[in-house]
Amino acid sequence: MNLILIPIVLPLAAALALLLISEKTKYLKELLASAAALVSLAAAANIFMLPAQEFTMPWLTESISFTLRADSLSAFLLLAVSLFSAAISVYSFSLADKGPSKWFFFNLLMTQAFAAGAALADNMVAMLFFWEGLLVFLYTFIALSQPNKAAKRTAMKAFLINGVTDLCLLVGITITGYIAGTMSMSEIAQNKLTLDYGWAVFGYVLLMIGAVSKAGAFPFHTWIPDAATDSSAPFMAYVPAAIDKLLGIYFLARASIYLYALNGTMSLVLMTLGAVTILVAVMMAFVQKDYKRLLSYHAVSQTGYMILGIGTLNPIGIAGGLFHMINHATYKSCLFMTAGSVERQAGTGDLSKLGGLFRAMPLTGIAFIIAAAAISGIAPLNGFFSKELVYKGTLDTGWTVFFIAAELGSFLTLASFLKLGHSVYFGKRHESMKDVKEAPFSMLLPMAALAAICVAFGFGAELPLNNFISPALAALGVEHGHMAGFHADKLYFISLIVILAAVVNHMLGLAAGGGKADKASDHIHYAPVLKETYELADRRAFDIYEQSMDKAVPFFSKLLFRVDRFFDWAIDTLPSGVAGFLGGTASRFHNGSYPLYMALTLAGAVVYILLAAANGGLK
Amino acid sequence: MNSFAMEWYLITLIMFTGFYCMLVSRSIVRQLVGLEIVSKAAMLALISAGALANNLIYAQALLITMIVIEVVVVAAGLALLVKNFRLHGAADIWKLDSLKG
Amino acid sequence: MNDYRLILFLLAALFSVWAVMARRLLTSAIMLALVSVTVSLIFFDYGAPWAGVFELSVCAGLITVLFVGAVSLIRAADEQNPENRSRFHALPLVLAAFAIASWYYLPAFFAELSAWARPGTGGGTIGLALWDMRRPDLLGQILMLAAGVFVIKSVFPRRNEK
Amino acid sequence: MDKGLLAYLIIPLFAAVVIPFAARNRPRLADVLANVTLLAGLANLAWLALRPSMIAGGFADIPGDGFSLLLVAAIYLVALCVTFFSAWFIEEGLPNRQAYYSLILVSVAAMTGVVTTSDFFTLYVFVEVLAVTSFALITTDESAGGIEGALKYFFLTFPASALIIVGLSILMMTLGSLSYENLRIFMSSDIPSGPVTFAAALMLLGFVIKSGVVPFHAWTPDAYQGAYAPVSAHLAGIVTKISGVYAIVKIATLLRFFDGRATAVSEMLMFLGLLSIVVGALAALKQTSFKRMLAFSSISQVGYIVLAAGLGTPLAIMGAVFHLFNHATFKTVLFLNSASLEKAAGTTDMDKLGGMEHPMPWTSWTSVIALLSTAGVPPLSGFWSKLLIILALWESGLRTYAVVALLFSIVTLAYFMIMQRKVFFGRKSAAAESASEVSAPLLAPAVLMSAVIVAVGLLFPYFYTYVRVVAERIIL
Repeated sequence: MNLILIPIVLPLAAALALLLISEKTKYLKELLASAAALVSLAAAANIFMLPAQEFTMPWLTESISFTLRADSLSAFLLLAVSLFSAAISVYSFSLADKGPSKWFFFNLLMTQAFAAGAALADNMVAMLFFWEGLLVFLYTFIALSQPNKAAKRTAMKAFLINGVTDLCLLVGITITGYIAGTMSMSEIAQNKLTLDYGWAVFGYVLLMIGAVSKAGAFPFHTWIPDAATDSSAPFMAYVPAAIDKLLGIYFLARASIYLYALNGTMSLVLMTLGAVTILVAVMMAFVQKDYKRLLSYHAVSQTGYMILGIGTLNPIGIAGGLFHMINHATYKSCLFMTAGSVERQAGTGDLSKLGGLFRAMPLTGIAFIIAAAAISGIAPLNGFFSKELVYKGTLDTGWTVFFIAAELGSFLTLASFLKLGHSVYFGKRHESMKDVKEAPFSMLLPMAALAAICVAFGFGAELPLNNFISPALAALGVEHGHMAGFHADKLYFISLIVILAAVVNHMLGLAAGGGKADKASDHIHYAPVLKETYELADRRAFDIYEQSMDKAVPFFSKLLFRVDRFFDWAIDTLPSGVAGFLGGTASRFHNGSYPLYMALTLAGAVVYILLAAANGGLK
Repeated sequence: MNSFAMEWYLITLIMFTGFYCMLVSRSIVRQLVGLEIVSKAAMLALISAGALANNLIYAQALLITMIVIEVVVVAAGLALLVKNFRLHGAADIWKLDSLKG
Repeated sequence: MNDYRLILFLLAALFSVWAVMARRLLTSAIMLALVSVTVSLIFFDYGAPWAGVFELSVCAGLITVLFVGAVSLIRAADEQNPENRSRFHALPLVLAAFAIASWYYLPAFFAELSAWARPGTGGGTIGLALWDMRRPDLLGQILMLAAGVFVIKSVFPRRNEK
Repeated sequence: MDKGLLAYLIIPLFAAVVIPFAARNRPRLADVLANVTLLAGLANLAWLALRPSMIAGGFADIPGDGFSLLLVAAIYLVALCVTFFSAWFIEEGLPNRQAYYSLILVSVAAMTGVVTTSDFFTLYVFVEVLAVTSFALITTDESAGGIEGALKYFFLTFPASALIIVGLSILMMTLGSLSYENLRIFMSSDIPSGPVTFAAALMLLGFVIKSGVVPFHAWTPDAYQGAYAPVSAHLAGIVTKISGVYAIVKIATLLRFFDGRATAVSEMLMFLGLLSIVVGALAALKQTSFKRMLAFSSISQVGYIVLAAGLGTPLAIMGAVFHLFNHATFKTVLFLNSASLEKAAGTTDMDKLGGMEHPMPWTSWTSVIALLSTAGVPPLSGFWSKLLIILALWESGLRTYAVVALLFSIVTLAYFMIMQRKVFFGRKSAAAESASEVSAPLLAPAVLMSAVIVAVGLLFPYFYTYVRVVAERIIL
């Protein structure tokens, strides 16, 4: 068997095997899932080491073959997917709050298998197949994570939003394949498509929508915060924080750089999208009062940096985007894991009820601090380097406004993490949380591992840049110069200024909030203009999904109902009426009268004979 | 006009008479009479055709079988007539209109 | 067409019209027998003696007997409810109309038909023709007779002694 | 005459003659004798046509043209179902029990004669025998409806015999012989067809009248509705199909419609077929009597066969032959079920029935299978035959005909659904409260036939091979 199939087939087989195992067994499911994830990780690492591999199988037709191709970008992505899968499966070993564990691991492994497939697929149709498979398991993952109705509703919301954008992707892939004449991405890359042609623009925009919505960019992000409250921490750490970001940005990079040669306008569109996503999401994140919900908005916000980075279209920016992608997955997963630990140990994620947990859970606290520092872009952790590359790329395009927006986002990120960290781990511990203990080892291990990666990729930024990002860029066909590690240039000083500003802001907030850390954001929350905006946001006025579900959908469904009734009438009543009339006539005709029947028979015979004689070749 | 055409013309008239009888009469006996007239005409046509084609032996062979059939058919018709008469006390086919719709 | 045969044909037509128009069913039956006799005479004239003999014995004989029997069974009821005779009185008129109308069409048609006739050899005897060429018909006759017997048996069943 | 199949004619005739003597004082013996005769024949036929070597060889060794064999099998199958059903259905003390079985066996012999003969006059003889037996069978229970149906059947179809004889006369005059082979050779030559086509058209008219095609259909519903219950299954399932529709298919192939000979006749026949489909289906919509609705449905289904025969292409002939067989199976099931209903609930008036599914589940579900097959729902047998017919129409460019045929297939489903809802589903009627399922022997024929429907539908490839062999042999 081809090595490249192992990361897809093994989790798939393990997931199916899981279904056979009784829910009552104690560690069998967890062990099986973890083992499958770890073996896949080893296989992925092996694939990454080896030169590019390919697997082809004839599939639908000649032109659509089932091709998997592990070039350095795909292999890198596969490695990341497998890594997070392994980390989460170990983390979930003893976490109770994740729904029925059989189904949790089933969904986890299925998601892993399909994500691996999507990462490796070279043929766009095959990729779409895996991509749509992910959609199914997204639904089941959320719906089965908690036994309440809210989970089902959120699952449906996620499903519909992603379903619509996946449909865009489907159309986009069809158009792209039609224009290019092939469905193979590597073949298209030989001769990149340009946007001179109207259909090409349309196709690319649809591909982009599919990609960024998978990554969770504005305005397709609204299901993520809902999922944060309605589903489990490992799900959040796994899917929206890691897998979706990885795949979305991966495909955005593929589409924007590998398949299409973009022009300046499209670059501007992407950068605007990135900047808006950063700002909107971080503003929302800043005022949240729930651990996971706050993190989930950050997960959206950070996507903005990646889109911004790729939107710059210069090597530095793209490297920054990709690097930020892997960094973000690392620290955001880690942060969600800490959220899961805190929720498991303290029983709540509400910031107003938490506090002073650092003493009780020092290791979780340390992991949190490292990850939070990383996400806030504090040097010399990994987040700093990826953001620095994005900033550099942005500045190189000459659009300083995006740089400022990104820095503003950075400021608010740090401010919100100061608030979060302060209100959870420091300050006064709540009365009811006196006997909170540290999380179990199986949860600490992946957290610690991911935090270690944050540190390692920070201090030794050369390592991932040279080993992961450079080959990935090479696979995308991007020429680039040497990318340095840490160096004290003007960006570093600007980041110091941002840090200072955030600390000052936090102090101000604390003072205004009466020393309560969870109210440290209130001075901005309730500032004029912003207050009304936030209120609107609370009422979900900016949530396209909720708005359409509330207003547009009922209207359209009513309209469709009317149309449907008409067709129903036209199909149901009209023919049956006509048929009934004709049937009644036919039935009245058969009145049992012998002479009528005889006359009919004889008349029919006469007409028949006359016709036969006239046309029978005689006359 | 040759003799064959004249014969068949007269045969057609006889057959017309028989069909007219079947169309207008109410009595089952007269229906059978009409049927008999029609089949007599058919027999005449058969023999006439045989004579024309100089194939009379063959036509007669057919006709003998036909006559046997004729008898049994008439017997069956009369049997039905008797059954109907036993049930309704009449032999009027126009009154039979209980099956309709 | 010789005059003798023409007269016989016209007689057959006349008897059949009479059979239809007769007031009493018994007359009808007798006229039908006369039609049969005329037809058998026509057969003899054609040179088809076997057909004539069978026609005379079976149709003019057996069938007439059957008819007379049936008529005598229902005569009482029939005479109580006589038919509306105006439809039968119309027969000569209708027949004449049909004859005149078809005179311009049918003979020409039949003349064309006769032009297509393929003369046969005309040899052999009736017995050989029946036995050699029409053997399946004999099987059919046997079947027909069996069917007739069972029909009569089912219509006039043996009453159970009770 | 097909010598190989002659035994299937002689043996029932012999049994028919023996029964009245052997079973003179033991009426039950008549049941046994009739059933054993037919069962033995059917088993023999099954061995003849379905033995493994025959199937493996693609039915290449089938004796005769295959069409006869198929129809003989259908005749025996239906007749066996009917006699088996009758054995338990007939009330004790019906005075003419022996004659009833004798008549059924004679009609089986006559039908075998019809399908095995190779001569038009012999065909006519056997058709007449068949008709005579049918009249007596219809009036078995001496009900008013039976006699009315029989009389209308008698007087509305016997004029057809005269037309057939006139057609035969012209044929004899112009061809010198009445064998199928002669007509086939004549039609495949280049000689102008002249009166031969006219003669064939007259015979076709006779058989069209005898098969109950609109506008000559008036006797059909009366005869089927009035007939003694098991007899209506016999009549609708096979007798009228053999006495009329078979000959139409046969003459259609002999006239070589697919060659473009006799176009006018072909078009007239197709028009009559379409008219039958439409009128039969529409009239069936509004019926309240179960049996009468089935009769109109039968007219509609015969329309499909006549339409296909009129088209005459090999594919259409395959469809016609296949539909002929299928019609025998599903119409038998439906009529036998109506007889069961009559026995269990005392009526076949659909307005008085309802909810019969609860007391009579077997009857209900065999009806469902049969009606779905009639309406052409895949994968049942009726679907394939209708598919062949509609495909043939479409391929010949007769799009309108194809669409109408398809549309009225849906109407078929509609009226059967109405029937099923009125009779079996829906609220329980007073009749359903007191009724109970009929005994197992009465169900057995319907279940057997339903199994045949499903089996033929699922094993369509084998059957297709067979039907293709038949179509090749009877056309070429």
